[in-house]
Amino acid sequence: AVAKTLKVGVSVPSADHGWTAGLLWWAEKAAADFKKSEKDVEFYVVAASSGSKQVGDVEDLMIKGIDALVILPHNPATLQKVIEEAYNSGIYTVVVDRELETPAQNVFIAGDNAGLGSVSGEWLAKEMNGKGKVVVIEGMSIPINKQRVDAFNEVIAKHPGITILDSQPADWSTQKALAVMENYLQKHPKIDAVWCQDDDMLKGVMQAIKESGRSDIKTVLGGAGSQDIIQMVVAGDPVVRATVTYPPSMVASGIALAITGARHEHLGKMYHSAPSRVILAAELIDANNAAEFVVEDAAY
Amino acid sequence: MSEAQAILSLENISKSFSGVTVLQNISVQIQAGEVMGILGENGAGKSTLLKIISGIYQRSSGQLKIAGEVAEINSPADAKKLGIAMIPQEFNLIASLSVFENIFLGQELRSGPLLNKKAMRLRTIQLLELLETPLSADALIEQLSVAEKQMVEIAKALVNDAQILIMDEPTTVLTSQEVKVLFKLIDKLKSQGVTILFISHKLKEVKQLCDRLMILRDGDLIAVDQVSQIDEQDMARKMVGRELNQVFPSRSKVLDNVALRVEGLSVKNLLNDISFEVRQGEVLGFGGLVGSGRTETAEAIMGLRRRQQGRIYVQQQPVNIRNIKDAVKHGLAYLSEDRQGCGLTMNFTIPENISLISLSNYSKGLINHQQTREKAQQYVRQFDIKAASLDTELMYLSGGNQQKVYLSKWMDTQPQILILDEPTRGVDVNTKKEIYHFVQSMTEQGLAVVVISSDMEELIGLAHRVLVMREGRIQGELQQQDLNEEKIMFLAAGLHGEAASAPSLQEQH
Amino acid sequence: MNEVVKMNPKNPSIASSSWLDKLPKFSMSSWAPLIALLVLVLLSAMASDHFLIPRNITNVLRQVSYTGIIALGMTFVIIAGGIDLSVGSMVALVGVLVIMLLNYLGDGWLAVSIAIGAAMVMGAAFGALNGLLTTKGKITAFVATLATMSIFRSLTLYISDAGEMVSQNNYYPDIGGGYWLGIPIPVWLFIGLAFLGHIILRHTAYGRHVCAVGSNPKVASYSAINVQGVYFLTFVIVGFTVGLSAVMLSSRLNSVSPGDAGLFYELDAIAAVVIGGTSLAGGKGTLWGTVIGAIILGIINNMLNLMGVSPYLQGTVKGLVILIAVLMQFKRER
Amino acid sequence: MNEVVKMNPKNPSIASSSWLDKLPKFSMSSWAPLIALLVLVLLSAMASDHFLIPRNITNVLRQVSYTGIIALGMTFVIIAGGIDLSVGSMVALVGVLVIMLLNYLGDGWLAVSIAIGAAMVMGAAFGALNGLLTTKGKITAFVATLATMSIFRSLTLYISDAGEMVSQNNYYPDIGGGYWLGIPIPVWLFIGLAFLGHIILRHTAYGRHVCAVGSNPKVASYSAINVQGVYFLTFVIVGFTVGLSAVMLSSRLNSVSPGDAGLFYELDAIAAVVIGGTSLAGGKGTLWGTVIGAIILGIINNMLNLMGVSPYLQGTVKGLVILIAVLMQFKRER
Ligand SMILES: Nc1ncnc2c1ncn2[C@@H]1O[C@H](COP(=O)(O)OP(=O)(O)OP(=O)(O)O)[C@@H](O)[C@H]1O
Ligand SMILES: Nc1ncnc2c1ncn2[C@@H]1O[C@H](COP(=O)(O)OP(=O)(O)OP(=O)(O)O)[C@@H](O)[C@H]1O
Ligand SMILES: O[C@@H]1[C@@H](O)[C@H](O)OC[C@H]1O
Ligand SMILES: [Mg+2]
Ligand SMILES: [Mg+2]
Repeated sequence: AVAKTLKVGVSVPSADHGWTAGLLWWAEKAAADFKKSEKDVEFYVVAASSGSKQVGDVEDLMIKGIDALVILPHNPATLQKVIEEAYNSGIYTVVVDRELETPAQNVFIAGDNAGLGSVSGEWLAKEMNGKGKVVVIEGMSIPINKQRVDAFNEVIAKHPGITILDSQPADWSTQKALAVMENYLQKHPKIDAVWCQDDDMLKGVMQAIKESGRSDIKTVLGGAGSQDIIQMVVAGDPVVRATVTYPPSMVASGIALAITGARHEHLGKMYHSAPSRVILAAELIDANNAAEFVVEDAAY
Repeated sequence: MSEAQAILSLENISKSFSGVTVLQNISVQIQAGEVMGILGENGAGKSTLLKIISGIYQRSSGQLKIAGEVAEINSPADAKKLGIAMIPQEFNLIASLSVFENIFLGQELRSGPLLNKKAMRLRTIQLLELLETPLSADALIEQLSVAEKQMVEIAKALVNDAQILIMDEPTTVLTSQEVKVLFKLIDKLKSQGVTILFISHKLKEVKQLCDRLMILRDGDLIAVDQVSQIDEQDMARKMVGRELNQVFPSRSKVLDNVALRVEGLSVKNLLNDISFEVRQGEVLGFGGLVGSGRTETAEAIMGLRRRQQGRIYVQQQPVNIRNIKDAVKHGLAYLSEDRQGCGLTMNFTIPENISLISLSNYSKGLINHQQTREKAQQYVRQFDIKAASLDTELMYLSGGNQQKVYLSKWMDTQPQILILDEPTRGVDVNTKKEIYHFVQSMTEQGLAVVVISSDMEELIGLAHRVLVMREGRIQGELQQQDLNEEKIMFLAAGLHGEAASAPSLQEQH
Repeated sequence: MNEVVKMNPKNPSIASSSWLDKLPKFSMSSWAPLIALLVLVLLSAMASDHFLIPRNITNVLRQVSYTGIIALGMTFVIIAGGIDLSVGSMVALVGVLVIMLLNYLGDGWLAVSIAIGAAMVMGAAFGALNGLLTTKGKITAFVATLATMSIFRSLTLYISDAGEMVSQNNYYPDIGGGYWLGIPIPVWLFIGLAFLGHIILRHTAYGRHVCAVGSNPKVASYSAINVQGVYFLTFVIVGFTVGLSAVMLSSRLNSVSPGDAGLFYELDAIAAVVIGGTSLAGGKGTLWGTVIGAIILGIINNMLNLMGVSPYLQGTVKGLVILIAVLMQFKRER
Repeated sequence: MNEVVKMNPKNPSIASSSWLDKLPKFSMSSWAPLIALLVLVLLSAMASDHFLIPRNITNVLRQVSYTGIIALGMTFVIIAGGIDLSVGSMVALVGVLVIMLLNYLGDGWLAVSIAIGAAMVMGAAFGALNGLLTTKGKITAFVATLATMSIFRSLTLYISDAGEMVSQNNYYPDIGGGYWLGIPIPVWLFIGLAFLGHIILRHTAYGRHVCAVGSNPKVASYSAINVQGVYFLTFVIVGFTVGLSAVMLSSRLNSVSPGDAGLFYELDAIAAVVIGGTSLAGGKGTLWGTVIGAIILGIINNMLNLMGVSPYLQGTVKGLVILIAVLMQFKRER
């Protein structure tokens, strides 16, 4: 029998900020790579500006008769039903990053959000020697943000010498982070460190600090591991000395898992096909290991 | 006459707009079934008074009684409930709706929750028949001529069998034929006991139509007279407050120089082979019925309409007028008949309007505001424009004063050839006289003037020659010595030499 | 704009009563949306084998029904000379409140019915708020609803603590996810409302008044029309349709995500209305045009996905198709 | 709406040339934006000790300058009776192109100057595209720019491959991040452009024509004004301001992120114009009003952060302040 073409649908949120841009970049890169390396695969990559648009995207992909679906849901509850529909109709389903309330997938792959918060908290606490003043810039008001902030706060709470002066959202946007940081700098005459959980926002923060001419801020920690920031760490920036991974390339691994799983192949040297849950570690990137994380051309 | 009999009595009605008094203690009793004329110069407060009665404005003080009962009229809806209908001075029709939809706007006939279009259409056809207006009930308003719109307005006011019918200059845009029909209708309504309040600047009309008249001047009630006891001369004197002599000036001398020549002008579906010339110092009149194409002729000359054929010569030189800018450059000016729709920017001040076309004369890079104001002030004095201040926006001026601003706006382009389309529409006798004298002084200076008018008296009194148009063609030409209403009407109606059957206003009443 | 062009070479003023006059009058420009739709369907059917699959058609129709239903209400607002930018956030707010109510009421059909009723009432009430701001408050509709857009979204986040709201009711999903005679329920509702709206707009005095108010409020008020009342009510109408759309959406998904539900719906709804031939200047428009406009937008999205257009370029294609659809209408006004 | 009321009690005699007449005339409604601003400043100063710190003031001014500059151009478009929804995406597109150009040109001041010139040209060109669609294409501005909004954003993503564009030029950041006499450069530009715009609008024939076209295009065309040309040019103007704003923004961060640069700028710019007292109906407006409108919006954002208002409720407060600012204007028109 001739091997049937494997149709893989990939649905992601549109590139509305750096990380999602990276996501789309990685999805397209993986599609291109696998088209070369694998026989008989086809990819349909779609990006949605909102959760309800994404519901339509998945419906459309199903019309195209996909065999596998790799999806990073805009918001899990909104996508729950349509992912269920896909999964129940026999489509091999990989959910990325944002977990469904009621599992309806073959594989879930994500970064470690709580881990990102706690690794960040621990590193920062160590760098501050357990005392000082921190301001926090949060992401968009979705569960991921809450998991990270909660975990961070929990770690910091163990260090009574550290106070969190302020914690406001900037939606993972450079521009908004810049404005929020400018205001922090006005409001708080002394700040020792900033935690902003996303490297895009970190750029806005750095700009605000630079313009204010203030030198009290000794440490700024972002997150998710954008290429620009990794480069800064490699270059030995005195303030930006680390970041914590939350890689958008998880979607590429999701696609790999979908191909493996849908074809019932073994995963790498494992004795099994794709596992049902893959959590990518929140890794600390600092001067010691930064060079390993550099990817040429990546969008994030 | 006792007060109890009065269908409408006004008691000390005053109105001011933010401190500016425009009506002062107006008291008058109007009897059922009478036709009350209202006279006054532009801005005297006529429209304001009628708007108070019909609920568009609220009085500042005083009270209104309907059939002896104190009436609170706070909106047009209140007025309607009390049996008051109004035909406003400016058009009040919805362009995108059809004739019958406009006539029944706000007073739709229904069957259950749904509209009864059939009944409304039928009623409309009846009304239009009554008005002898050959209009389709389904025609869209935006496709109608000014006069046709006016007939729709009249039909709209008639729908409700109002007790009191208010008409604010209903005849300004009508030709004599339509005016005749309207007057017949007013007579009929009157005989049914309907009370009519009637504003007009045409004194002859008032004389013919009204039982009594009231004269306003600067917001004061000057007189209430029995029409039979007052002649036009007196009316004018009371309005203006002084003697008014010689409405039409003597004609100036026509020079040999042809200022404008039009040859074989055609516009698709509208105009056919229009040719004529005007000399310097000459006033050329254009007569004709509604829709005969006079406005189109002017617009085609000015480059506002695409010409199919035709050549235009200015001062003997052929000119290529592709748009109105070219026309202005060649010294042409065109005062449109539709001053609100085409003429004036209503939220601009007086100087801003006057300098709009001639702005380049006031600006070398930057506008010299002082100069525009001084110039505007000059026109305000010359034409006696009444407004709160130079900086009043045009929407707050009375109709006649708007017209004067419009005329100033074109004069400020220093034209050589002036085309005036219904120049005295809605203008009071005194202003009319001023405009006529102004036209004369322009021709004295060698300007050529084209006057398009539905007011035959105006054509007769002003023009050296009159061209009469009919269905997009020039039907005939009348020299000054041959000018009279009958001859114009014959040509306009396309009836050659049947003088006996000519309709005449005078015969009617 | 510069030149006065007569669109209709017939002499309109003569009472010719030929049978031609009795036909409803359609100019090229009022047929345009329908023609654009047909062309698009044809092209789509040629471009993709999947397009005409019945399931795809019902999918597309369901996808457009959420904004389509709102676009119907929006048509009234726009014809009356207004605009409502708050509809998207209002969907989220009503959606969240409905699910909270549903979870409070517990399981069963009764709870569902009450919730639907409540959604309509809440939508109408929020619409009334916009109506008050624009009439009593005399604030331009654009600004008033820009402000309430921000307010509604923020209240949604506040009430729900930014967390997604999931309904516990087992019957609720049957509303938005259900089918009747093979056609999704939201689609039935869309069609039914379009029909009802058409009757109101064309065949009732209120509809006539909406056109008059949008065309010239001063004239309308001289005609003894309660301008403020008519205008106000259009906002209530669009609020009402928002309420229904919120029910369809939240029941289809059995959840509402406060930050994202209804995002950009205002743009899609307005685009549908305008592609359907209703002028933003107000005064005239049709509901069937809006239905067609909504479907055109839906087909564009669908085809972009079916044809696998690069996600980066989808926006370009979508923009171009909107331009072409509107260019076909040879619109006179700005 | 119902009643035309004259707001300005004055002596009806026109011939009076008292010194009072020589003063520029301000009605309550044209003072309103300024009063709203003063009240807001007062409240802010009372609510937060940090508010009046000079550095905070310059921060706020710089934060508003990006959308403020665009709002100036937008004022022209709106007065002429149009609207431009594409400005946000256009910022991103110009920004990305400028950085690409800059990286192509290499380091140094010359490269920066060329890039700035190119940004102005590109902005004007994209604006001209909108202008063509609305004049030659006769598409309503709202729809035309809704379509180009989508097209510009999509092209931005396509060109940049959705990745953040970072400039290699070492001088570029000095433009948007620099200061002159203690005031940020974008703020100088904002003020300078506002002044220039004011001159054009109030004191040149073109400005007068813009008002006339917006007030009544037919009257304007009968007054020998090239209506299409005037309208077209307003889009070029706003495009030009977008180009400058894109330079200020991208040089400040020395980078542009294609997906989110300029996001929602159209709403902020339009809100600034309208809060500043310019009517969306067209025909009149002022640039100093727009400046005030932009600053009001900036202060709101600033205060919400300084006071630590719950992020969920920020939208509510912002919406309410907009409503209050506009309510103060007692606007007549819709
Ligand atoms: N809404 C308004 N606001 C301010 N002033 C007004 C308003 N309406 C009318 N006026 C002023 O009131 C005065 C009377 O105006 P009105 O329209 O009643 O005059 P009129 O007698 O009807 O004149 P015309 O014969 O020119 O129509 C004028 O000076 C006019 O400028
Ligand atoms: N924009 C238009 N669309 C359709 N028909 C029009 C339009 N403008 C004018 N017409 C028609 O063209 C004909 C000429 O009208 P117009 O009013 O210009 O003539 P006129 O001789 O100037 O008469 P009037 O005495 O009314 O000024 C009329 O039948 C009118 O209905
Ligand atoms: O978009 C988000 C990204 O910005 C953040 O850093 O990680 C989680 C993502 O969902
Ligand atoms: Mg009057
Ligand atoms: Mg005419």
